[in-house]
Formats: sequence, C-alpha cells, structure tokens
Amino acid sequence: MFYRECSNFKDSYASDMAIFPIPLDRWGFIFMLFMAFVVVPLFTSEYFITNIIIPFYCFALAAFGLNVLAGYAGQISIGHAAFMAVGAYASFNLYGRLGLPLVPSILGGGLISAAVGTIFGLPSLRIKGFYLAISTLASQFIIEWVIVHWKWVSGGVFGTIEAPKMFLFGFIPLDTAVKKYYLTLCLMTVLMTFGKNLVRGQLGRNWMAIRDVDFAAEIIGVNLYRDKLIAFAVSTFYAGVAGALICFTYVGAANIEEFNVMVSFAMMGMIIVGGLGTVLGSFLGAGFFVMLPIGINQFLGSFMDVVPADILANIESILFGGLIVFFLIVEPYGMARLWHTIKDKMRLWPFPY
Amino acid sequence: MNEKKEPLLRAENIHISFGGLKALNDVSLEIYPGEIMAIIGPNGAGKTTMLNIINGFYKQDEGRIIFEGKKRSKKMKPNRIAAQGIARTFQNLALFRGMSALGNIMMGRTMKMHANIFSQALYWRFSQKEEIEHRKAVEHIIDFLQIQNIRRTPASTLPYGLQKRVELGRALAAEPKLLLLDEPMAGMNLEEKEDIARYVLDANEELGYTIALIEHDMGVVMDICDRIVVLDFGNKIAEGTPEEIKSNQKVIKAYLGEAEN
Amino acid sequence: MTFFFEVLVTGLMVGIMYSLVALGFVLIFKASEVFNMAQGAMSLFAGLALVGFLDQYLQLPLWLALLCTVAVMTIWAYAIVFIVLKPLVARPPLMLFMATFGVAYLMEGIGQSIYGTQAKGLNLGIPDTPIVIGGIFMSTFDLFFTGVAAILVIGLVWFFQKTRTGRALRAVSDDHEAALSVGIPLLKAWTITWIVAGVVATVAGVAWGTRLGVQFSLTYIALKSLPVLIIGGLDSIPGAIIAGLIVGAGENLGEVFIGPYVGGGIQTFFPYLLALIVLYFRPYGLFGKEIIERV
Amino acid sequence: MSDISLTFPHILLDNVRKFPASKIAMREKEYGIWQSYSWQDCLEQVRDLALGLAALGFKKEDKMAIIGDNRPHLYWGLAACQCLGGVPVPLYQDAIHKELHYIVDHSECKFALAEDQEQTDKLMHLKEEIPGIEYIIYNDPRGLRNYKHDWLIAYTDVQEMGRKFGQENPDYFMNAVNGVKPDDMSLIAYTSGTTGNPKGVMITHRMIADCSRGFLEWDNLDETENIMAYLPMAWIGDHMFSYGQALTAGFTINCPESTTTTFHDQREIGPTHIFAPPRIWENILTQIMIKIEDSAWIKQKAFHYFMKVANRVEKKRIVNEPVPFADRILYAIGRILIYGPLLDNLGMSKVKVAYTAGEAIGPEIFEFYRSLGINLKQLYGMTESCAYVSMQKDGDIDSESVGPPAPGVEIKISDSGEVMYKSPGNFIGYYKNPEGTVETMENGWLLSGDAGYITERGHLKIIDRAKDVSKLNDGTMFAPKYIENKLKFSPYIKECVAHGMSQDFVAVFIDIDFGAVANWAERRQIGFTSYTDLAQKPEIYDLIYNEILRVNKSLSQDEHLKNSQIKRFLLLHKELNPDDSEITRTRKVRRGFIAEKYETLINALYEGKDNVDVEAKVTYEDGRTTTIKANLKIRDVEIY
Amino acid sequence: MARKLLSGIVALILVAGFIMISGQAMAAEEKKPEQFVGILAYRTGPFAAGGSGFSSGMEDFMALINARGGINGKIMYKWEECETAYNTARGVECYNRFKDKMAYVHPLSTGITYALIPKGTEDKIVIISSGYGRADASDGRVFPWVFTTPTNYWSQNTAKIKWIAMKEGWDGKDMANIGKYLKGLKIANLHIDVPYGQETKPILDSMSEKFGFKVRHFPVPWPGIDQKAQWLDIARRYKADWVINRNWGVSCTIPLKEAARLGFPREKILGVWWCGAEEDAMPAGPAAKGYYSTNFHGVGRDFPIIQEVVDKVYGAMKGNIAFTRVGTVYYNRGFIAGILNHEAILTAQKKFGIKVLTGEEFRWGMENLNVTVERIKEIGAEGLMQPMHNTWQDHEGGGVVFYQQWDGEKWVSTGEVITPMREYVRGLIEKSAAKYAKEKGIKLRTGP
Repeated sequence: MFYRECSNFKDSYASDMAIFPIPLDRWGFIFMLFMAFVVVPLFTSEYFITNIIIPFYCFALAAFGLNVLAGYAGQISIGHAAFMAVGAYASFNLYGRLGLPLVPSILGGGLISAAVGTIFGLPSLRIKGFYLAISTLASQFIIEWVIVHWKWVSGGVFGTIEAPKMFLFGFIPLDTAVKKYYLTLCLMTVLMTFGKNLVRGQLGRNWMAIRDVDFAAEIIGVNLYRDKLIAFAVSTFYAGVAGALICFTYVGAANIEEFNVMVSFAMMGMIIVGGLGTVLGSFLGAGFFVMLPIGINQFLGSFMDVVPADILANIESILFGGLIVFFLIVEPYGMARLWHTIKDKMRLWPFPY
Repeated sequence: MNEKKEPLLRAENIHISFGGLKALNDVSLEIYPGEIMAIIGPNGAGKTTMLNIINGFYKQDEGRIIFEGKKRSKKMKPNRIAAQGIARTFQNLALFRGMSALGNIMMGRTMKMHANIFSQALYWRFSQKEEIEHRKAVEHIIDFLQIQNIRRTPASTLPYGLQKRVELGRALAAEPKLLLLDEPMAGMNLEEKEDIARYVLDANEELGYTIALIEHDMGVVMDICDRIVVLDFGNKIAEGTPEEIKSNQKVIKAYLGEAEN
Repeated sequence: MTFFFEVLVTGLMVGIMYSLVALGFVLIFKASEVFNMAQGAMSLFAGLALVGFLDQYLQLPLWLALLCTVAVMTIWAYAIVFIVLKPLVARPPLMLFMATFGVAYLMEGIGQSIYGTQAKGLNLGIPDTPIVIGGIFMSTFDLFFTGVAAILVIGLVWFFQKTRTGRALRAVSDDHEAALSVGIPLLKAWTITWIVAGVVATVAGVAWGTRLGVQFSLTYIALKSLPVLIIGGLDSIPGAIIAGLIVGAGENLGEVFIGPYVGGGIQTFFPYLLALIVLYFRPYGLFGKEIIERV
Repeated sequence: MSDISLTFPHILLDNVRKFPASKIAMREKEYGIWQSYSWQDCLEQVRDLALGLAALGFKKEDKMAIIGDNRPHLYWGLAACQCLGGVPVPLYQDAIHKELHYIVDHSECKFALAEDQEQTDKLMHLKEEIPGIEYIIYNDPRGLRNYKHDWLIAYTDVQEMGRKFGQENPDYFMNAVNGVKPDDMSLIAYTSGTTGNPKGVMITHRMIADCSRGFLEWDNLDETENIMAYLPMAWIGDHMFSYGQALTAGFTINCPESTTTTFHDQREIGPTHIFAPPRIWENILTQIMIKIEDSAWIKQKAFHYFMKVANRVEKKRIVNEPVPFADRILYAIGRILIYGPLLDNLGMSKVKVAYTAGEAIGPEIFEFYRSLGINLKQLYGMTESCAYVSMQKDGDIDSESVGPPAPGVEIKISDSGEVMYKSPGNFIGYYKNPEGTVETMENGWLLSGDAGYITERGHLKIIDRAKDVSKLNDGTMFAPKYIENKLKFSPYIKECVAHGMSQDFVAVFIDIDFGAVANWAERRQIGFTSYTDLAQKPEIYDLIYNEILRVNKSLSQDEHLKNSQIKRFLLLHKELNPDDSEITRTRKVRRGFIAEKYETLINALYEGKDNVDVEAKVTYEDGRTTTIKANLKIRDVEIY
Repeated sequence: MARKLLSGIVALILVAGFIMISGQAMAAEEKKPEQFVGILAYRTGPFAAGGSGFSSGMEDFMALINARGGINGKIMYKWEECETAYNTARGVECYNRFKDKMAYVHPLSTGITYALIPKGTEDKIVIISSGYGRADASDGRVFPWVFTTPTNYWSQNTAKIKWIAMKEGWDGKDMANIGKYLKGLKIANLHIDVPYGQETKPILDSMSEKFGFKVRHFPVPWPGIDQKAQWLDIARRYKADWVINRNWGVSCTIPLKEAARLGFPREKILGVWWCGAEEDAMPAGPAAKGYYSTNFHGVGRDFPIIQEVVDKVYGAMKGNIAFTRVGTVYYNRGFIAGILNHEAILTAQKKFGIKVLTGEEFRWGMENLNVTVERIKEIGAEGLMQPMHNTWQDHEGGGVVFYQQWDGEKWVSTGEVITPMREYVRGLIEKSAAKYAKEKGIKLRTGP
C-alpha cells in the first residue's frame, strides 16, 4: 500500500544486488537506524534501554549466529547458549585479567568461542539432522562442566564472574546505560551488516546449498567440510560476542546458569518463530523471546490483586507457549515470512498478484 | 570421426555392486571432447550409476577413471572432481529449494569464486567485484535458457520443466569440461523436450560443451547425439553412432525384452 | 570387582528408566517424524494428574487414578494432534519440533496452575530398601520398575506386531504416503500414537515421580534420555532399550571410575561422548533407519 | 533558426555535443539490468553500423527494411540508414508473409535488418522470392550459427566492417551525413489501411523534426523525460514518439526486455511521458479489472468506492469547476489507498503527460485514467500527417473531442463533413502510388477520411470514419465506432462490431476478452474447453448482456443516439484476428471485410433467429489454417 | 487470509478485555504513604517451591502489618512481584524494573545476587541475601550495600562441623579439643555442580586441614535427578561417615532415596538449609525419615505472630499462598525476612522519622539493627528467629544455626542452636573480601 516502486530501476548489478533494493525498505531501515541511534537513547527510559533493548540486541546477535548455522547451513544446534558462555568468560578474561582493550576483548571472546565452536562442529561432518542436533548438546554440557570445574576460566571459586568497570579506548568510562547501549548497538550493527553480507554472498549460498541438498552442493563443487566448519565458526563467533555483551552491558555478571540448556532451546525457538534463514527473523525472534515474557509479566502484574500469584506466573508460561504454537500455525516459516507476505501484499496493493 | 582425438574421459573396466547386486560389470566407455554422447538402456541398466561414478558420487569397486589423460584417485572427493571440470544434473531434481533460480545458478559459479570470508563480510572491493562479475556470467546463462522472468522466483515454486532448466543452468554456470545430464527431458511434454533438446544442442555447438546424457526418449537421442553407449543389466552391450545403434540386434532385443515386461 | 558389578547393575537399571522416557520419543518420532520436546512435560503432567487423582483433589484408588490419568493424557493427545499438529501437517520437522516446544510450555503452565508448584510425594507403596544379591546392593524399587519397563516394552511390541491398529501404525511410520494410499488416516494414526506415547509418559512419570517427587524437575528426565535416543536410533524401540542400558551403565561407570580423576560431575556429558563415538561409526544410531540419498 | 538541425543524423550529432556523457540516451533491459547507453555510445554504434552498410554498398536513397521488437540496435539501424541518406522501412514484427512480401517488394529494399532468428527466417524466406534483397543483417545471433550465407551478416560483423571502412575512409561518415538534407525522404511508413494493399507514406526529415518540435513545445517536454519504446516500430506513432521526439528533445528511451515483460519493465522505469493507442489503455484497464475482481472483498469495495469518488472529482475538474471539500478529502485518501498504489503498480506514477492516439478512445476509459490523476490527453493524427493534427491542451480537456489544432496546423471541415487539414507533417506522397496521393490531397488540404466537426470550444471532434457513419432506417445517426468504444470499456469485451447501416436497429458482434472472461468463469466454477465453448456459455451471454444494458442506458441519455441502442447481439466463436484480415495490425475493424465474411451472421441477427450455425477458417501465425464449426446463440437486449 | 485476520481480531479483543479488567483491578483505594517492596519471585520452574514459599511468607508478613494499620500505623507496605524464573537475566530485569521505587531487595538466587551486588552499590539499594549469595559479603567494609543477615554459608558450615563433632561426642564447648573428635572422620560433601554448590568447598577444605577430618567433594551435575554413581561411591567405596547434602531443588531429595536404596543411614546426612524444606523431604517418602538439616529459623506455626497471620490475613482471605503451606520452612524463611526488613525500617524510622525510607536510610537501619531476645519475644517470634546485631562492619549480625530432623511427616526442631566459629569465619571473610576489594579496586570503608 505504501510501497512506491515506480522508477526504481537498476542499471548496474551493484544496485541490483544491494541489501535493500526497494527504496521504501531502504528508508525503513534508515528510519530504524535513526530510532536506534537517536530516539531510543534520547527518549526512552533507562529501564527500557537496559532491560529490553540491550538484551534484545544481544539475543538478536546470538540468534543470528544460530540462524547462520541452523537456518542457513541447516546444521541444527541445541547447545548454542554454551558458546555464549564461552564468549562471556573468554572476554572477561581477556579484558579483566589480560588487560586487552574492551572492544578487542569482546571480539576476542567471539573468536575464542569460534575456535571452540569449530571443534564442536566436527561431528557435523558425519552426523545429520536431529542426530546432530542432539549431539550438539554435548557442547552445552561439556562447556558448562569446564567452566564450573576449571578454576582459571572463571578466575575463582565461585564460577561466577562480575563484569569489571569498562573503559572504551582505555579512558572513556562506560558507566551509564546509554553508553553501554551505544557500545552494544554499534557492535551489533557492524556485525549484523557483516553477517548479512556473508549470508547473501557466495558463502551464504554455499550454506543454503548444503542445507537444501548436500550432495548436490558437493557435486557442484562446495567443500562440505570446510563450509560446515566455517558455519560453525561464524555462528559461534556471533554467539560468543553476544554472550560477552550480555555479560558486559546487560547483566553485568555472568554465571553458567545464565547460559544453560533452556537458553539454548529458547534460541532455537527464536530463530524458528522468527524465521529460519533470515536476518530479519533473528531480530523478530529475539524480540519475541526477550520482550514477550517481560511484557506478559508486566501485563499480568496488574492482576496481582485478583489472581493468586502462583497461577499468574504459570499463566505466563501458558501464554508464552500458546503464542509460540499460535505463530507457528499462522505462519510455520516464522514471523519474517509473515512480514514478507504482508510486504508482498503491500507492494501489490490493491492487486492480489 | 572421433577416433583420432584423445578422449576427455575414459572409464576403464568399471565394476560396482551394491549389497551383492552387480550394478555395473566391466563397463568401459570414452567420452570425446566436443561430442554429445548418450548412455541409454532399459530401467535398472546402471546408467545413473555410471554417471555417479564419473562424477565421484559413488566409488567404483574396480576399474579406473581417466580424466584428461590423468588417472583419478579413488579417494578424490566429489567437490574436487567438480573442480576438475565435471558438472551434472540429476534425474530427480536436486535444486536448492530455498534459493531463487538466480541463486541456484550462482551456485554453479561457486568454484570460481575466491573471495575469502573477511572480504565477503565487508562486501567491498574484491568481493563485490567478484559477485558482479559472476552475476554477469550467470545472466548470460539466464538469457541463454530464456528464464529471465523467473530469475527471482524461489526454486521450489517453479514448475517442473523450469526447474529442470534451472538445474541445467546451474551445471552450465560451472563451465565444465564435461557436462553430465541425467534424463534432462524426463517427464516433459513434447514442446518442453524440444526446448531442452535445443538448449543441449546449443550448449554443445555454441558454447562448446562436451556432454554425456542419459535419456529415454529415443527420438531425441537419435536426433541430437553423436555417439551412443547402450547398457543392459550393468553390461555394455553396444556402442556406436545412432545409425549403428538403431540396427544393432542386441539393443533391439534388450529393448524388446523390456517391452515384454 | 563386586563394586564394579554393583555400579554396572545399578547403571543398567537406571538405563531402563531412561529407556522408558526415550520410548515415548521414539514412538512419536516413528509415527510422525515429530521430535517431541514436550515428552518431559507430558511425564510431568501425567505425574501431577496422578497425584491429583490419588490424593491432592480426589482420593481414588490407585488403579482408578491411573486410569483417569491415562484418560487425561488421551485428551491431551487429541488436543495436540488436532489443534497443533493438524495445521502443521507436511511442514518441515523443525517447525513441528518447535511447536512441541510451545506445547511443553503450555503443559507445564497448565499443570502447575492446576496442581501447584511444590514438590509432591508419590508413594506407590513399593519398598525402597536394599536387597543384596551376590554381594550386590540392589533396590527393590529399581527392580520393580525394571519389571514394569519390561512389561511395557513387551506390551508395545505386542501392540505393534500383533494388533491391527499397531500394524497400521507401523505402516504409517514406514511410509506416510503409502499408508495414506491404503486408507489409514494420518491423523487417526497420529492420535493413537500420541495416546500410546501418553501412556508411556505416564509410566515414566510415575516411575520418576516416585523417585524425584512429582515436580517440575520431571521435565528434565527428557533431557537425560536424549543421548539414549541418538545412540539407539530415533525410530527404533529396541534401540531405545539397548541404548538406555548403554547410557545407564556408561554414565555410572564413567562417573565412578573416571570422574574422580577429572573432578567429577561428568555424568551429564559422558553419555554424549558415548553417543558421538557411536554416531561416528553409525551416523543413524545403532538401530536407526538410515536415510539413503537417491540421486 | 538556422542552428536548428532538421535532419536526424544532425540532431544525433547535436545531442552528442549538447549532453554530457552521463546523460543516458537509451536503456535496454538485458541480462537482468538496464544496460545504458549515452548519446556518444549511440553515435558510435550508429556510425559503425552506417559505415559497415556503406562498405556493403549501401547508397543514398537505398531502402532498408527493419523488423523486430523495439531494440536500441534497431533504432540505431534506423539512424544509420538515415545517416547514409537511405530510407528505412520499418515493418510490423508480427506481420504475416503475404504482407511482408508486398511491402518489401513494393519498397524495393536492398537491405534488411532483423532482430533475431525468427525475423531472419521470415526475411530469408522473402529473399527467395525477392532477389532484390542484397543483404540481411541480424542482431541476435542465437540459433543462426548453422545459417551460412554470404548475404547473411551479423550486426556486430557489419559494425566491425564499418570500423575498418572508417579507418580507410575517415571522412566518409561526415560527408554522408552532411549530404543528408531536411527535405530528403527519411522514412516510408506503410499504413495498413482498412481496405486494399498497404500504402507507403513518404516522410521527410523536416516533417518529423517540425512536428516533434511542435509537440514538445505544446507540452514543455525536454531531455529529462523517460519514455518506454514498446509500440511497433512500423507505426508512425512510435516513430514520432520514440525516435522523432526522443532525438529532438533528448529523451531517455527505454526498451523493454521482451514484449511479455513490457508492463513490468514500465513499472521499473516509471516513464514520464506515455504515448499509446487506445487498445493499450483498454488492455491495461482490463488487467486492472481482472485483478481487482480476484482481490479480497474489502479491496474490491475500496477500489470501487474510490473510483467513484475519483470519477466525481474528475467530472468537476475536467470542466474546471471547483471540487467540493469533502470530495477533495476523499480524493486525497483515495490517492494514498488506491490511486497512488495503482498508478505505481502500472508504472505511471511519474507520468507528466500521456497521449492516446491512433483511434478514438471510449470516453469512459479516458475518464478512468484521468480520474486516477494521469494527465491523459487525446491526439488526432494520421500516418499521412506524421500523427500531427490536433491535440488537447492542459486545462482544456474534453473526453469527447481531440482538442484544438496543433501549432502550425489548419483544419477545416469539408461540405460533406469530412475533416481536412494542412499540417507541417503532411506527407509528400504515397510511394510509387501517385493516384493514391492525388485522391488524398485536395488543393493542398489533406483529406482525413474521418467525419467530424469543430465544437464551440474550437476543438475538433471526430465522429467516425466518414464512410462508416451512416443512418438507421428511421434516420437516426449511427456511428458504429462510438458504440463500439462504449462497449469496449467493459473488461470482458475485447472487440466488437456494430451493425446498423440501413437496418432497423443496431446489432453487434462481440468478441469476448478470453483472459478476463476465463478468469471470471473459473471463479464461478464454470468449466469450458475452448474459446468457442466459453463464448457460448449462457452465463457468459448473461454477463455480456449486462454490459450491453449499461451501454444502452448511457446511449439513452444522448438525444441523438437514443435510437441507436443495441437490440441484439451475438458472441463470436473466434477472436477477430489481423492474420484473418478481420482487423488491421493496429486493430482497426475492417468493416467491409467482416460484412462480407460474416454475412450469414448479420442476416441471422436481423432475421430474428435465435441461433445460427457458423463455419470458419482460422489462420494460425505460421500460416496453417483450420476450420471450426459452431452454433452461435443470439440474444435480444432490452432498450431504455 | 481471512482466517488469519479473524484470529488476529480475536486476539485483539482478548487483549483489550484483559486491559479493561486490569484497569478496574487497579482502581485506587484510600491512600496512606507506601513503602514499596519489589519482590523477585520464582513461582515457576524447578525451584518454584522455594520461590513461592519465600515470597509468600514475606508478603503475608507485610499483609499482617498492613492489617494492623501499617508501619508505625502511618506507612503501608506496597509490594509488587516480578517473576525471575530463577534466571539471572530476568532477575536483573526485575531489579531494574523496581529500582527507582524500592529501598531494598532480596535477590533470592545466588546468580542474581552476584549480578546485583555492583548494581545495588551503584543505585544505593540494599541487597539482602539471607543465607545465600556471597559469604564474604558479610564484610560491610567492602560490601557496604550487601547484607547476609542473619547468617551465611560459611558460618553454616563451621556450625555443621561443630554439630558433627558433637554427634561424635564433643561437648560443644572447648574448641581446643574439637579436632580429637573430628580426626579421621570421612565427610562427603555432596554438592550440586553449579557455583552455588561449589561455594563451600574452600571452607570445608580449610577446616579439614585445620581439624584433621577427611572431606571429599562429590559434584552432582545439574539438575541432579540422578545421583546413583555418587552414592555408590559415597556409600560403598568412600564409605563416608557423614554426608553434607548441599543441593538445591530436586537434587536435595534424591540423596535420601539413594541413601535408602544403599542402606546408608539418613541420620548421617546433614542438609544445607536450602535442602531442609518439606518439599525436599516429603517426596522421598519414608526414605527421608531421620534426615537432619540445618536452618536459620524455626519451623511450624506455633508462634504467636504466625497465629496472628492465620487469624488476620488468612481469616480475611488475604493470604498469598495455599493455607497448608503456612508455617513451612520456605514460608517461615520469607516470613522472618519480612520481620528483619520491618525491624530495620523501624530502627531507621527512629532516626529519620516516620516516613517512606530511601535505600540509604534503610541501610542505616540495617547497620544499626539490634534484635534482642526480648524484642523477639515482643514480636511473638520466639524460637522462630535468632537475635541479630549488625554493625557497619559486620553485615551478618547473627550466624546462629538451627537444626531440625525429618520425622517422616514434618520437620522437628532438635532444639540445638549452634553458633558458628565466628572468628575463624570472620577471618576467612575478611581475607576473601579483601581479595575482592583488590580485584575491583574498592576502597575499604573506614566508618559508618
């Protein structure tokens, strides 16, 4: 309805292959960036920024990571939260104990997570489907165990880390929510852009080919082993960075329970409900899983006086579960597909096709 | 006419069996550069198995494959074989259903793209240049196969005939030295068959591809092929030009035998 | 050496308990290729319902309470199949997987809303005292449930091999399209499977509920049975039994004999290491149906 | 005014000088994107081709046939030919062998330029019969590799030869261009005519250039315009629009990927200036209606409601009356919800000015587009006047007339009511047909053959072809075209032929729009096997019946035409087809031919029968023919 | 499409309905100033029993005060719950949701406590982790905003060892000869393998060195539903004399079952206070009989103040939990937390006047908290809670450990009330806190 695509023609492949070939999408994206960079920090509360937007960004990043693996390359992992833990603990050590600068520490956490992820990706060379999915739980439990048992990982007896005070470039203190927000936002934006480039490039096509028909991909010349492992590395890199950001900018501390198997399942839920194999879906799914429980909880909070608290808390999980089922029935391919359907309708409006 | 030329690919005494069942028994064949060669035979004759061995999807139990004069190691992975210049299509479509027609054909270029992961993440300079360059090549294939209007359509929603065409495009995009087509016209109506036959001929004559194909439609095979190899129950029973094959008693018997069944 | 056997026997008996849970997964996966994340929640719900019938809300005799619980699980089976799965027929397995994830939330929420969150004891009157056989301490309780599991498996095998419905279900699991073409309605087959899985979940819920108390943690038994599934093969009933034994024995032996050297607490991931080793040699588990790619 | 170039080779050279290299002269959708050419690129292409032609022996005043879809290469061919002082003869790309044979033979083409294998095949076939064709040049080599003839040369090869020839004769090109004079013949456009053989209209550079300039000034058009070149190159309209005006002003010319993707490509480009015959506007309208019918209930309601609003507003606007405030608000909402997206979908949201020309357009169709906000105007012209006689002026639009005389044009009405005019575009004569020329000219006035009059606003109003306008037996005026155009507003009616000359009442043949009606039928689960079958379904008769009723109602409101309401109709068993000579390539009805061919049907209509058997020969594109038999029902219609 | 639309509309109507109902529910009552209390609860998930009991106990106490007319008759308690599901991230969200309104918070989970310590310090909100969280947070010089009142894990463990020694024959007085009774004893520390479970490993190791008993740690992987291997090892190979059950949730129950299965006496198992609730013992059935557990407050309803709750709160149908759970361990724990907060508020109001307190004022109240035996009697909580006396340095204030035994039906207090090895623990706490201070670059507080 609002799309005006007339005169939007492409006279070069560069413009034809742009991320947002449609002007309104481009403007929409710029609008979102404006919202994220200007409106949110200026006009929303600290509570909103710290508890809703920052975790939303972090989980969007993590969900995108998982989406690379599961949605693009078709290798399901249900132990992905562990890699967030790896990223969190690794970057904590790099920054707090080795004294690396902040951003390199966070990215370094991602790299270490990627290294670990690549090792745990090795089974994917032989195992497929749900068999692989379940065996990825090995990574979840082994990593949890290592973090709890290897003292030097957490730097102490408690297996818990507390984010140190942060300084950007060594002297700009990141002490307010808004500053932390900007750090998260900038990293997220840059990494998501890189990620989008990867998935729309040849590597992304190789991944999708592996996902769709692996033998045909191999026969057309895709090195299955290499590209699957790259998918694991990229995926766990994003998870690692997300974990580090959660530790540094959101919770301010990390313990292993924060990245337990339930979080892994929730991440899987994010990308499925959001939309497998789409960048948008990673955002939508993360939004769904991060904001919805808080929303439901806040909403139900107003019934405190009428309904017993015990039941209210359970209504939360009923609503949440119900909504997952509802969304899957309405659009099994996720909210991103739902958005695309709506968008296509909008583009064709008032015509049906 | 091809006798003087060195074969592009020579399969020598290929044996393979699956669980005791001999799928190919001592089959040898040559594919000469620039020709269209057909492998025909009744169902279950081992035609697809032969293609699978040529492009490395199966490993022969015995025998050897010589490609461009060099013996191929049995351990070679299919993607290495693809890199040597063998591309193929599949009898039962093996399109990447989650991708558009364009994406599928771009996949054919995968071996030719070398931007590393960091360059791709930045999508700048080399990587972008490379994407554009290969997109151009792919667009020529799209033009060649006349599928401009389905460029952006997801492969899964395309009608069967077009899917076959996209798959052919994907194989062509790899610019192989040897193109293997497994029943490119299966399940098509006459008009579609004529189209595909024309593309196959054009690919051979205009683009200069060497093609080995499996096809059931004898009319098409006789029309477009230079040479035919006939398999029956895993054995090679005849080889020659279409005229020779037409009059070959063994072949007639094999086919009549099939007809009786 | 006695100690070794003691650990081994104990492990095997734990393994049977894992198998019980794994069976539920296998049944549903076989019939509908749905990887049922709600299996744990089903056991929880069954346990809660049983306690509800037995002493929380009604004081029914055990057999009646069990019957009522099975009835409740049957209602769930219908609800899941017709509300959740029917609209998702022929969707990729991953979507169904996720849908069952949502169902798990629903079941947990509804179950705990009705029956409350605190742990409830479930006492079936089976003594839990050790008996010593050949110097090996064994629990009567474990022996009892080993027996129950054996009966259940025999029952299932009988159901699938001998009854008409069972044979029809097997046909469905072997080939959906073929089954449809011979006139077995998919949804009916699914419903029956989910009912059977509900029964299995009830047994597992009772068995584990008696051990753990009926409470939220029952859902975790599903997690413990996952390595059993991949070792045995997602669609193999004998696989679930044998892999259960392997996992039970393996994790206990591992914890006792390897654990102390590395710091202990390895029994969570030890089965996964076993699974990875098995899958390296048999990517579809010991008894799983291999998916053959046709070119 | 000496600095104004009046020959197209010079205009091309001027453009290269005038516009920067970044200014796009032509675009062509190929390989997925719009390949762009600057004026410099165009000149180089033209020069190489021209020199290549010269190398092959092309001389001044030689003729070159050009056949194919709109491609930059073919336009360049046109220009190259003109650069050498030659005369291009563009041909309809869908013309059948017989027609081509006549034109090529008649115009004595020595060269022929073809787009692709299909057209090359046709020309090669012609060459067997017309040895005068010396060379055939093809643009797209696809499928032509096995054709090995000395006289069959690839476009690029010709250009290669041209480059070599240019090196050897560096001044040749400029000399040739300078040898071209404004009053040299620049084109022979064959009119298909509703009777007899096509006639070759001879046109000079000056005529095209003058008319183009007049046109551009009329609407203040300049080089910023974007146009789609998709009409047949053989039509004078396309030549004026995509070549004459485009070169003169420096428009950007956009060639679609293929005929099937034209509308999609138009959406991408968003032309600012559109020139199209009524049938295109009719087709688009039909497409809109079909799609709307398929869309959700709410969208249908919204569409119809807002179209009503738009129509109301347009009725006020067209007579320059103020629009009520409420309607203005509604129109603004409609623009967001319906008109805007609709125009955007059609690729018309950037249109500054659009013309309908070549035939009369139904007022409803005309108003439909205008009410959407497109500045659609009517233009009247003929091949013989370079399509330049009269056109409507902004702010002075009238759905029934074709506007005041264009600059430099004088119009008068003959005593018999026939429109006569003097236009700068008046032709210099029919090629090799002086008698024809004499018949058409009267004391320097050109006889249009159309009946019309000048309205009080000074607009020319065309009633119909002079020879078609007649009277019913009761003396009422009967203008078949007028009735037909009203009928064609319906998306379900593709063509129709009204009868009534010397009859008691009006009766019509109707050709249903197969696409639209099939769609309609499918949605109502009406099964059918073929066009003939579908056309004879009672449900379809009911459908068309209602459409006719609508027309009758509208006719009843006109004092003059009240009595020419339609009383009977039948649905034809086949589509009227230019290959069967029933209509021209520009889709004008050949009344005489039809009257002869379908005499039995006409008789049946007037004899009061309620059905009639018919047997007809159908010609396929490849020349094969077949016979179909059918029984056609005849229906009476209520009149108001 | 139509179907989807319809379902969308239905959803909208439902939401709208909810909002309307909630709007009515929030209709305002008569207004007294309100002291806002943000409650981080977990009523779902594996630990729901603990979370629901604790929160409801605290809420019931506040409801009682409100029923009496408010704090000092002037200020009403106003509380809101936020579900954390025992998840750190959600806990932090809940904290942030309430932080502008509240003066103190019970994080009620070790993970959340860790996450909130720096935040509370920054936001000047008192973090009270009664019997959980960081033991070294008892050092008020390093953790000015954190209180472990009335006791912490390390105190608990020293008291446990003292108790074991007493069971082995020690008289409970002479610390000099305690080693004699402990020497050679084999103690198994069966702990859940998460940070919470690991926390007491160092103090046990340290005491084992000091007193000469043997200790081996048996980690139980989360969620701890299967401990057969550990128990085979404890009972049949290690042959432990005493087992410390340091688990959480379901993993507290399993040891009792396993012990029964192997014939290990339940009387030799001593649970942490988070393994000492009805929900931990009851599911084990007869297997739990004889099991000991620590606690830091009394159990049951036989206290005047709880009786008052039963009358005034439940009598008025304003209870926050199923009536049967009133007087259970977790309930009482939440209840005494409520008393503790209330006493701190009263203390602070003496200084700052009767008004709604800020975090800083509340902290003053906490640091000057002195709940004497007399005061406890006055409250009507004799036997329910222990005396507490905080200072600006000592944020623990009590440290006394209660003991109770499961009789197969309910918890019965053994009457033993053991003080921990306070100086020893204090030494360790100061050492650990100093290390923390050094790591974080915190300057020690030098005065109140």
